[in-house]
Amino acid sequence: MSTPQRTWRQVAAKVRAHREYGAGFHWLDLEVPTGFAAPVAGQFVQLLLDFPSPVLLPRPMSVASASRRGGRLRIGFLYAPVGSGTRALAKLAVGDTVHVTGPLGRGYPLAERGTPVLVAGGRGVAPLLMAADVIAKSRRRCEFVFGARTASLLVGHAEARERLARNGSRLHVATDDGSRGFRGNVVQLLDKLAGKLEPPLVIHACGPHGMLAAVARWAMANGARAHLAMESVMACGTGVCRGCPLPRSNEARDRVLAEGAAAAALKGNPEWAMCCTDGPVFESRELDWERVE
Amino acid sequence: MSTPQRTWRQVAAKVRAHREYGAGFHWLDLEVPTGFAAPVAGQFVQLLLDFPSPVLLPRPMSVASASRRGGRLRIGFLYAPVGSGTRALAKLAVGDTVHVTGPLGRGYPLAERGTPVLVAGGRGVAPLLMAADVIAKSRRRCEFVFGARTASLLVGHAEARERLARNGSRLHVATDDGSRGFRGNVVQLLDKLAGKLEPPLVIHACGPHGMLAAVARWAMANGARAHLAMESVMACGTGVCRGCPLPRSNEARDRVLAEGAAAAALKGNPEWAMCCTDGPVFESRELDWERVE
Amino acid sequence: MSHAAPRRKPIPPARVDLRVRIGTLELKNPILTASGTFGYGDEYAHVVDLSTLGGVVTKTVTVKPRAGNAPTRIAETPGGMLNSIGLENVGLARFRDEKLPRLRVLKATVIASVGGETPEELETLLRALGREKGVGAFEVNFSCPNVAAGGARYWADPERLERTLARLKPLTDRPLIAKLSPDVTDIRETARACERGGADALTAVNTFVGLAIDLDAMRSRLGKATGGLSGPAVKPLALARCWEAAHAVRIPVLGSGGIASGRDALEFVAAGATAVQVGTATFVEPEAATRVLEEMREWLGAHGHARVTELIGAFRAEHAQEHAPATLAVEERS
Amino acid sequence: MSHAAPRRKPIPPARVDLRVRIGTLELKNPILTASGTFGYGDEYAHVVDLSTLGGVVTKTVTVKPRAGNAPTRIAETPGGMLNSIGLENVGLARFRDEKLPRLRVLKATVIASVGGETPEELETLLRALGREKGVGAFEVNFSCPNVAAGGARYWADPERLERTLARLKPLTDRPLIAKLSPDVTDIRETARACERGGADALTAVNTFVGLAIDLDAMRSRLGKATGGLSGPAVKPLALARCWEAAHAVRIPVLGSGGIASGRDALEFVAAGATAVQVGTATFVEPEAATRVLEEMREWLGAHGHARVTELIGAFRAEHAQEHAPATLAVEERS
Ligand SMILES: Cc1cc2nc3c(=O)[nH]c(=O)nc-3n(C[C@H](O)[C@H](O)[C@H](O)COP(=O)(O)OP(=O)(O)OC[C@H]3O[C@@H](n4cnc5c(N)ncnc54)[C@H](O)[C@@H]3O)c2cc1C
Ligand SMILES: Cc1cc2nc3c(=O)[nH]c(=O)nc-3n(C[C@H](O)[C@H](O)[C@H](O)COP(=O)(O)OP(=O)(O)OC[C@H]3O[C@@H](n4cnc5c(N)ncnc54)[C@H](O)[C@@H]3O)c2cc1C
Ligand SMILES: Cc1cc2nc3c(=O)[nH]c(=O)nc-3n(C[C@H](O)[C@H](O)[C@H](O)COP(=O)(O)O)c2cc1C
Ligand SMILES: Cc1cc2nc3c(=O)[nH]c(=O)nc-3n(C[C@H](O)[C@H](O)[C@H](O)COP(=O)(O)O)c2cc1C
Ligand code: FES
Ligand code: FES
Repeated sequence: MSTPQRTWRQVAAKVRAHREYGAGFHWLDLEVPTGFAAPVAGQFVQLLLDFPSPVLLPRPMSVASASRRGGRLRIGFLYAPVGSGTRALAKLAVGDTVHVTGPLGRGYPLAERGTPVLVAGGRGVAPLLMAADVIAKSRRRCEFVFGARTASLLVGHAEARERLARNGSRLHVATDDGSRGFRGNVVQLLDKLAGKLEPPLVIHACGPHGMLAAVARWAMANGARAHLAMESVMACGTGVCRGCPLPRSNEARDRVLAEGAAAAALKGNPEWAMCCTDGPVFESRELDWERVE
Repeated sequence: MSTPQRTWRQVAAKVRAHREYGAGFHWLDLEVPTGFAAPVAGQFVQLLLDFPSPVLLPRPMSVASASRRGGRLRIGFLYAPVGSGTRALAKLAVGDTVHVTGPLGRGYPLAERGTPVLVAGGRGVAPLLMAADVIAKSRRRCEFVFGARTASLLVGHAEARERLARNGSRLHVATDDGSRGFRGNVVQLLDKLAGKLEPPLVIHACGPHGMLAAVARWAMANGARAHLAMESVMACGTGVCRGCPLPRSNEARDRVLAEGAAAAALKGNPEWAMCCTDGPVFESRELDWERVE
Repeated sequence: MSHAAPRRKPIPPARVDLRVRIGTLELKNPILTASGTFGYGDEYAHVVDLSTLGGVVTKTVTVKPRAGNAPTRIAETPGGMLNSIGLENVGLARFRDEKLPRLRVLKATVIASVGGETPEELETLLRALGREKGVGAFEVNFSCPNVAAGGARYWADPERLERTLARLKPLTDRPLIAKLSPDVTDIRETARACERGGADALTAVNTFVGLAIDLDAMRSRLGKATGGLSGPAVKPLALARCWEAAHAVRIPVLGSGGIASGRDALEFVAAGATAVQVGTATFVEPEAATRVLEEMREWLGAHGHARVTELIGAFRAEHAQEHAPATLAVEERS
Repeated sequence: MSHAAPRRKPIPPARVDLRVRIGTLELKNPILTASGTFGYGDEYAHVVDLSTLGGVVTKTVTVKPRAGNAPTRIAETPGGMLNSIGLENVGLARFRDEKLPRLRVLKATVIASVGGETPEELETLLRALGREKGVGAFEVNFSCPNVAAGGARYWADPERLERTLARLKPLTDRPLIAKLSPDVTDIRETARACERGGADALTAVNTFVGLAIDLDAMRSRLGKATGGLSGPAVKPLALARCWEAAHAVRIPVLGSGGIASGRDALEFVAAGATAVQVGTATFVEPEAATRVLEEMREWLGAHGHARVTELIGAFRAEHAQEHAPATLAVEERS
């Protein structure tokens, strides 16, 4: 995985665009000052409302786009207002200030050799929109598998299609109720597509943990590599609070124990990986999917 | 004093106007639904931001205007963003919701016989702008004494002048530094004016407690009645928390003790008056000005 | 990310049975107003129909009227508020002669809160009020943080609690509820002492001792140095104490501390509370108790609970600790 | 409405002397990072120059590495957060061999936090680290609410504290700081016990035990039932405990709990703290400790204090109580 560590900073960013994105989602564009490192797809930031804020902690949010306009870095987010923090976020107006700590964590290893297959479930599409962009820019193709319960929840569907069209990548849609595309879940669709794709497959996925576990199991059973973007409740986002554990697989645990000090930048905990610094993107073999909640 | 008790309610109001008012002050106009009783000058409301709010308790605010437009009641407030609550208030946009509990407390007894003299210090002008309105509507005249440290802090000066002009009332200005009007404080100016006014004088005042104490003492020494709008940190605003005590004068204490049950709607505390229900407007003889903080 | 409990069939909220029992007293529902935050009940009668609430816990009364502490009495802090009222109240005589008759007219289930600096004062109160018409139960305030004498620390002694309750018990035929302070090393000890002494129920908890300093004036933001913290900020702390107390005794527990929604109330019920009290939330929203009640009813209906009593103590701390050996035998492995 | 203290002539903030003394250790200034909220210090070295802080209190280490508790470990609550980390740490050996050398390079004043389930474990730790280069002092964590054994309740016993400290004292020539739990009936007792046992300073306080329930799943919002509450919500409570502890002992006290600004820090100093620790605020703002330090310096300069030590304990609770007779003799008067 790409490991741009210890380059994060906290900066004051300005809201440059903020709009409804369908199905209750919002798109937020922030302009960050110079000195903020360019994020990699799969990395996240901690978003903190300006004082006085109704919530205490910053909220982790995947970067969904990163672009430069006139020398200034803009980063985009796709989010759903689900609780106090994101609902307060939804009130931001263009010109308002937000504090951004990032880029944080390890992103997708998009350069890994093989056929890239991006698998998105619901709002998990956010980092994969950015991944698709990066792949397009490097003039490679990818397969983009996008699933949701029903057609109206395929948020960012149009955006994905547009970004993918640029380089001949393909969008494959699955809905549980069959209201668009394949009737079934993304793993069933993946299973159907896989035979037609050139191995080895390198899957980059984001979505609910249940879906990611299924993708991980499929990958391990089918000899593919899979990189899964995980979530956890977080406090610091930077590795110090030890608040965001994910269960390591036995294999990973034994490796950490064997490597000792060298593993995971001196913080290696053989039992638990930290979502924020060991992840949020993990290869399927790193985690114990039985114990992922 | 006018005692419109137990008519208060909590309602959801809409922001209809919100603008800068000079010297860092803001003017806020809210439209309240029917069922909300018309406030009397000197009464206040508790303003509560919609969820999620960065502060817990509502903030007490004097009503600075009340008018009907197309059957709907609009109430106006003049406030300074001094802390988290009022700074959050300052972010309200037209159309936003604010929760209003009121009208609360006892207002100025504007009908009391005598020559009405309104004395405003700084942002204390808010309820007196409304009082001037009411007096104007009843086709009576008043003297309006308005003081501040310096001319630029005479917030609402133009508004006061305009409202007063309607019925031949007069505006008298005092600034500590002499940058406008009389050089000195409002009590000195009051003292200078008093001789020219027809007794008995009935003073209605609002401003810093130090100023109000001086006005009260002047009134007691000069045989005038004075009604002073006081402040206190508050929680409930409705008399139940017992959180907003002001020290009663010996005279008032003895009266409460003698009247017992009948005094102050069964809640009479001989030692302390509650700002929210016994006030916020108190006649000068009700309080012990030595102990007012 | 959480494993949902098995789904039940929703039932109409209006059909949810909310009745609970505190000793011999049956409450219409588990939502009460907390002492000191709802006056003597009548102040809010024009906005809240008191007869629809589970009960109204009146402001703590003492034998003699108290004027309360000097200003300032209130200071807001993040997510909460400090108060230093100092038990301002009208005193026993006026409470009995003026307040109680009004509450009877309003058809409120009255829980009279009484406070004393000594066991003797409490005896005087119970002797005077113990068989008074219109009092459903007594809450004994063993936990006021804002008085110089007879406050939370004085009553933090389990033996004193036990002895005092044993003396009060014969003085009334109504349930006795002991209101506990959270500021103790182990609330299970004070809780059990009250049970032994004969309390019919406990209230957990009163406010937490706190301090806020005005730096510029270099004095407390309150008139007295410290005050009692209440509101959403203390909810996690109050809930932990309520849970511990409820598991230490067999008598019912009433939860108090930061309750502002139906979910908050149900968290306390799940932790073991039979009823709950809404305090500071009423300052924010006068009709808070009514809303909390309706939200509770809705949630129970939507989750298919026919009776609120099904949920009392439903929270069990069976957590997936088996995956988390506290000490990793790293040396032995590597 | 408050009476301002007499005005002094402002002095340039850069000239304010911020040095304070904890036993034999002199700190550049009173601002430290709190244990468990700043890792082992090096994680933030690219944004905070550790050498400018008063000190870095490292994550509590235990004899053996600990993997910590199962998820979920964090739950935000109004104005605060619950954590149930469970003392995840790299263990004594790696702390000494890998972490300490890095901190020496970064020129941080290191206060090593140590924790144990028994007095013996603490002895092992102090024997191994007691004379280690690069450790300025030790903070003994007698107050972790999140471990099954050797947590806050185990250490709430004054006698155990005294005996344990007396055994640890000879094992090091560095100051020993005892970190206390707020969850006790009377913190003055645990504070005095530590002083008697030989502690050179106290830290008041660690987190407060709290609980948050996920109703839908009917389980704790944390992996373990309860967690420790920190953040602005607890500041008034922590400040009250710090004030009480500071007035009960002669040794210096370090304040901790909800500190997020220079004013917050100075409130603790005024209450009697010689230094303070910034914890949860760092999660909100990585450079919080630096900002708190600068704000403290500015305030002291603006208020004409040449030395921060002038302000230690400046808050006195002399309040205008004389106007507020607690009990009004109404009967006698009327
Ligand atoms: C690495 C990472 C990347 C993320 N990227 C995105 C994104 O691109 N778009 C997006 O909409 N959301 C994203 N999230 C989730 C987002 O952080 C949460 O929705 C947000 O924190 C909820 O805050 P709140 O105050 O609105 O809700 P709260 O009131 O705090 O909680 C509402 C619900 O969200 C759950 N929740 C709270 N915090 C988290 C969390 N950190 N992770 C998962 N669930 C949580 C709660 O358990 C609760 O069920 C991401 C989370 C992580 C860890
Ligand atoms: C009856 C009444 C009428 C009022 N009318 C007006 C008005 O018309 N316009 C206006 O601008 N303000 C008015 N106030 C004052 C206003 O309520 C406070 O400015 C406000 O509560 C401060 O809230 P905050 O969160 O912004 O500040 P905080 O952060 O809470 O405090 C900032 C400063 O204000 C002080 N303060 C806090 N609450 C009060 C209070 N209730 N009274 C006095 N000082 C307080 C604090 O001690 C502190 O010094 C009135 C107050 C009362 C009691
Ligand atoms: C202003 C105020 C006054 C209070 N007075 C009393 C009282 O007289 N007797 C009592 O037992 N509790 C009193 N309490 C405590 C409340 O009844 C309640 O237990 C506590 O505030 C916690 O609940 P809350 O967070 O819902 O307010 C008072 C609380 C407040 C805020
Ligand atoms: C995530 C987290 C981990 C903590 N770990 C420790 C610890 O290992 N040892 C310790 O003594 N205190 C620990 N604490 C307590 C803090 O050091 C501090 O005393 C407490 O959080 C109160 O301060 P705050 O409100 O500024 O965070 C921890 C606190 C948090 C929030
Ligand atoms: S969120 Fe703090 S370690 Fe991951
Ligand atoms: S603010 Fe509650 S009694 Fe006045």
